[in-house]
Amino acid sequence: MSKPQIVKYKMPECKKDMPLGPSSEAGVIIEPNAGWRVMKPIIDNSKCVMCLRCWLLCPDGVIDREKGILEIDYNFCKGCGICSRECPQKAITMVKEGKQYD
Amino acid sequence: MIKVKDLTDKEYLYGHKACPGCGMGIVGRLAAKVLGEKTIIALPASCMSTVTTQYPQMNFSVPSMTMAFPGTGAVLSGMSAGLKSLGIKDVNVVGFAGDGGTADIGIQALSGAVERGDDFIYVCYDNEAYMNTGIQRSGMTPYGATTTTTPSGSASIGEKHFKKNMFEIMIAHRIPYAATACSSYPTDFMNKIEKAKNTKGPAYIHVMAPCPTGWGFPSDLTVEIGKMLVECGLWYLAEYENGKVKMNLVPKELKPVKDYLLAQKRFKHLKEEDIKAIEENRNREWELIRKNWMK
Amino acid sequence: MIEVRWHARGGQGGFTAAKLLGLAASVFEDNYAQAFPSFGPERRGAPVLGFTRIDDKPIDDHSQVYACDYVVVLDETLMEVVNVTSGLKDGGILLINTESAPESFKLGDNFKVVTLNATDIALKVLKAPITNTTMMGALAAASGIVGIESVLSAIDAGMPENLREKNKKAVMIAYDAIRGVK
Amino acid sequence: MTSGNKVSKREFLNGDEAVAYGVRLCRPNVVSVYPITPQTIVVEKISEFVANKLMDCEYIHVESEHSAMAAAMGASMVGARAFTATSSQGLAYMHEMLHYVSGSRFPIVMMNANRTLAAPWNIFGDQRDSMAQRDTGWIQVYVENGQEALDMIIQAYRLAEHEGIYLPVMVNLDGFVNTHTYELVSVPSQKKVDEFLPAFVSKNAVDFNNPRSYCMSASTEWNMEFRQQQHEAMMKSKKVIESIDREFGDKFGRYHGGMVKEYKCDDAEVVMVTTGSISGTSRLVVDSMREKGLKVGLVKLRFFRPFPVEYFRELKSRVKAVGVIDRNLSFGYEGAVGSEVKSAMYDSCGSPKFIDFIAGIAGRDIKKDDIELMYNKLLNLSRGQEEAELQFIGMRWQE
Repeated sequence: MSKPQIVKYKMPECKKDMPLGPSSEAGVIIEPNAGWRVMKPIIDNSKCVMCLRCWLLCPDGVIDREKGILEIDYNFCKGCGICSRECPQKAITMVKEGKQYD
Repeated sequence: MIKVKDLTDKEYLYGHKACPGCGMGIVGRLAAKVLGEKTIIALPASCMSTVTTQYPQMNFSVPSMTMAFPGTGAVLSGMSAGLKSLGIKDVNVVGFAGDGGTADIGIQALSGAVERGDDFIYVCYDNEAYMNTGIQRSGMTPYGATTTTTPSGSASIGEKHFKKNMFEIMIAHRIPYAATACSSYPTDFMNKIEKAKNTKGPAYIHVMAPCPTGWGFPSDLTVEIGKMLVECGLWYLAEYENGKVKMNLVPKELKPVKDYLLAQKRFKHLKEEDIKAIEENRNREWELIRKNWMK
Repeated sequence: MIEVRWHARGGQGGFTAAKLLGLAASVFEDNYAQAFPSFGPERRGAPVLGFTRIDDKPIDDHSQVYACDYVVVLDETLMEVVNVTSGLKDGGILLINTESAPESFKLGDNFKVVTLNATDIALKVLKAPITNTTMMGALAAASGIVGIESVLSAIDAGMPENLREKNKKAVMIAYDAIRGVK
Repeated sequence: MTSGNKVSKREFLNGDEAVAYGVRLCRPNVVSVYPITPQTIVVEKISEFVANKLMDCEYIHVESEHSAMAAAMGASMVGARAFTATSSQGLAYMHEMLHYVSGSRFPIVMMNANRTLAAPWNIFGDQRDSMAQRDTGWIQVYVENGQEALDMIIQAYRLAEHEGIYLPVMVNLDGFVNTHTYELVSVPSQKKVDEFLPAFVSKNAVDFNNPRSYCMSASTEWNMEFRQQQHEAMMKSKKVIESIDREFGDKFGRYHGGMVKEYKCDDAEVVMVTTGSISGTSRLVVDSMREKGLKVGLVKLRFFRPFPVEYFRELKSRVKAVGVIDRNLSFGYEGAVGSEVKSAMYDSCGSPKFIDFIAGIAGRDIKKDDIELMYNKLLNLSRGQEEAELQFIGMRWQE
């Protein structure tokens, strides 16, 4: 998965570490959004026809297509359910977070 | 024309803190994909700046600047002028501002920048109220909507005025390119971003971004609600270039506004006559659209 | 320090004269100068003032001019509405653009009155009743506070090209006229 | 003023024009200005330079002062040297942006024509506009004539862009008295200015090889650290102000005194603190009073922020009484400079006697007689007579 990843950002430990004004490298993500989720999307790849509608409409861009099948970056999925709602094949189901599914 | 399969896998907006199902999330992410790496983003006070920038986290991976609420147009002018004076070419200078930041407090700076013809792209993502601060009405809040500053009550229908038409205000500036869009029509929106990117001078895109939190609908219905909005004719997809308006999608028959309205908590209090008034206003608007733009 | 006050109406170039005099005295001579208008919005026809200060050392004084050595009146009709001799020092000179002779002005004996029909000169040379440069030539002659060569240089440096020659001509006519009177 | 030439040129310019000449010599990339009296001549002159190819910059005709500063900020963020100018209501209108620019450390230079604020509306000079911007994080310098204005525009860029400073600088001229008064100004050659002020290479600007985010929001956990950093840069600028002024003096022959400039203070029993154009007038009064044997001195306060607290701490042991002429008023207390001077001189061992004079509001002339009166009040105070600590000078009536 080539999505941007959480980086271990070295937080300033003294005055000299501070950037010049409130500035930092673009694309720095220091924490996941996974904890926001109540429901979790599960893709049934056997039903998926790679129409990419979910990939396109995900507000968080967490669906990855690079391996030829769709994968979800659960670090950043907030569980909104748009992918499941919009899937024409009904290949994505929303399940309660915490339940074990494979 | 944008083809989904050809879009980059790179995410230039990732890990942001927007609410689940945020229409603006779709807008920002897809726009950033089309714009690419050589892009500088201006972020006035708004949901977009709040959910993407908080030292040291920055969810856009292209250069950006958070800036004052009313100044988006002027900051874009300054960036564009600075790049020109330094001989730096082929950079997209893009502002993402909300409806309040555009139609209310930012309209002066936007008007000035467009009138001057400076080279930039202005994306107004419209979620029809000040959502970032907790759903206060803006000049873009539609008639009848409950917000925290236009609550419905025994003496109030909610918002008392119809929405300001920013698209026509931009047309009045004779802007090189202006368009309306909706996050539920991603390809149409991306094509418009692509056109804006290739426009010399200012380009304005007004994109509807349904807000589950502020409008009151389940987060998985964001795309659905946006489609209902366009299908009932309370919003339309159009673009203005070379002095002409082109309608990109004209429903054969406009669906009743009632289903769209009552799918959202903010309109739940509306009575039949209120809904009728909204529908009548929609019809008047469409008469004008057909008369002026569809001959 | 020498202080000059110019009386004119908005549009008559009173402040331009004040400025050109300062330019002549500073840039073209080994002096320092200051020039400023009566501050405020410009209104055509309204009575306006211009001031010039000249000194052989840097001028630190930034307060207004309360006493002056020379007063120049570009428009005689102003004398009915403005007290042009206010603050004029004993032994100073009041220079008036008028057809009348100095004796006809009964303003007191503490200062000298010098008159010139500058409007006549301006109409003949400039084809317009703009007397600011003409009166500057007259002031140079009457006061000696600035050399005539410097005045001509200031016109070259401070006026648009198409106006220079005729203004210099008007300056010279006034300068010679006053010198003749002396 | 040809570029190859090292010779300066004597020009007869008003303060606004002197600023415009200074700006031209600094070769800004972007100028974004909105006109307002009495700053307008700056805008007009720069427009004229650009229209005649005497200046090579992008000139943005913004539609408000807020936008003037917002555009300058956008330009600075992409690496441009930016200039703007304003006055009074305009400065008030761009107030929000002043914080944005200083907080995000963009080294923008602005000229401000000091003018009073409505209501009652008035276009004439006092320093209420800029003094009210005290806490915006801008370095503020006050000049007394056109020459100092031109020189300080050049120095302002060196200071703003100095490694370790990166703060915006506001150069203040008294409205009309400075802005509209023509004086002899020595305009340095472009070559010498280029040597003094190299082209701007920002270390706080977009670089596509190292994309960064600027002017970010910072949470409660981090915000205060950025504020402290800003403050420390401002404090550090005191030394830089002095060294830049010295270097300028060596190169151009005009050293302006750094943070403050004393006049006849060595044996003075009482001193007056002034800012801007009244400093020169006051020196004349000092001279005439000295001729009468009165031991009076003058401190021209050049920088209001950073404030030369160390200087005043040292001064207090030398003098019996200190006065301040404040062309501003903080309603309900006193003048802004007076408050600062007084607090700088405070300690438990006792401070000099003090009077804050409020004068010259909304363009009211401060005459030499007024200044002499103020000095006499200070002398009275130093000799043990009673004097009110706050006094309005030049009023129609005294009640």
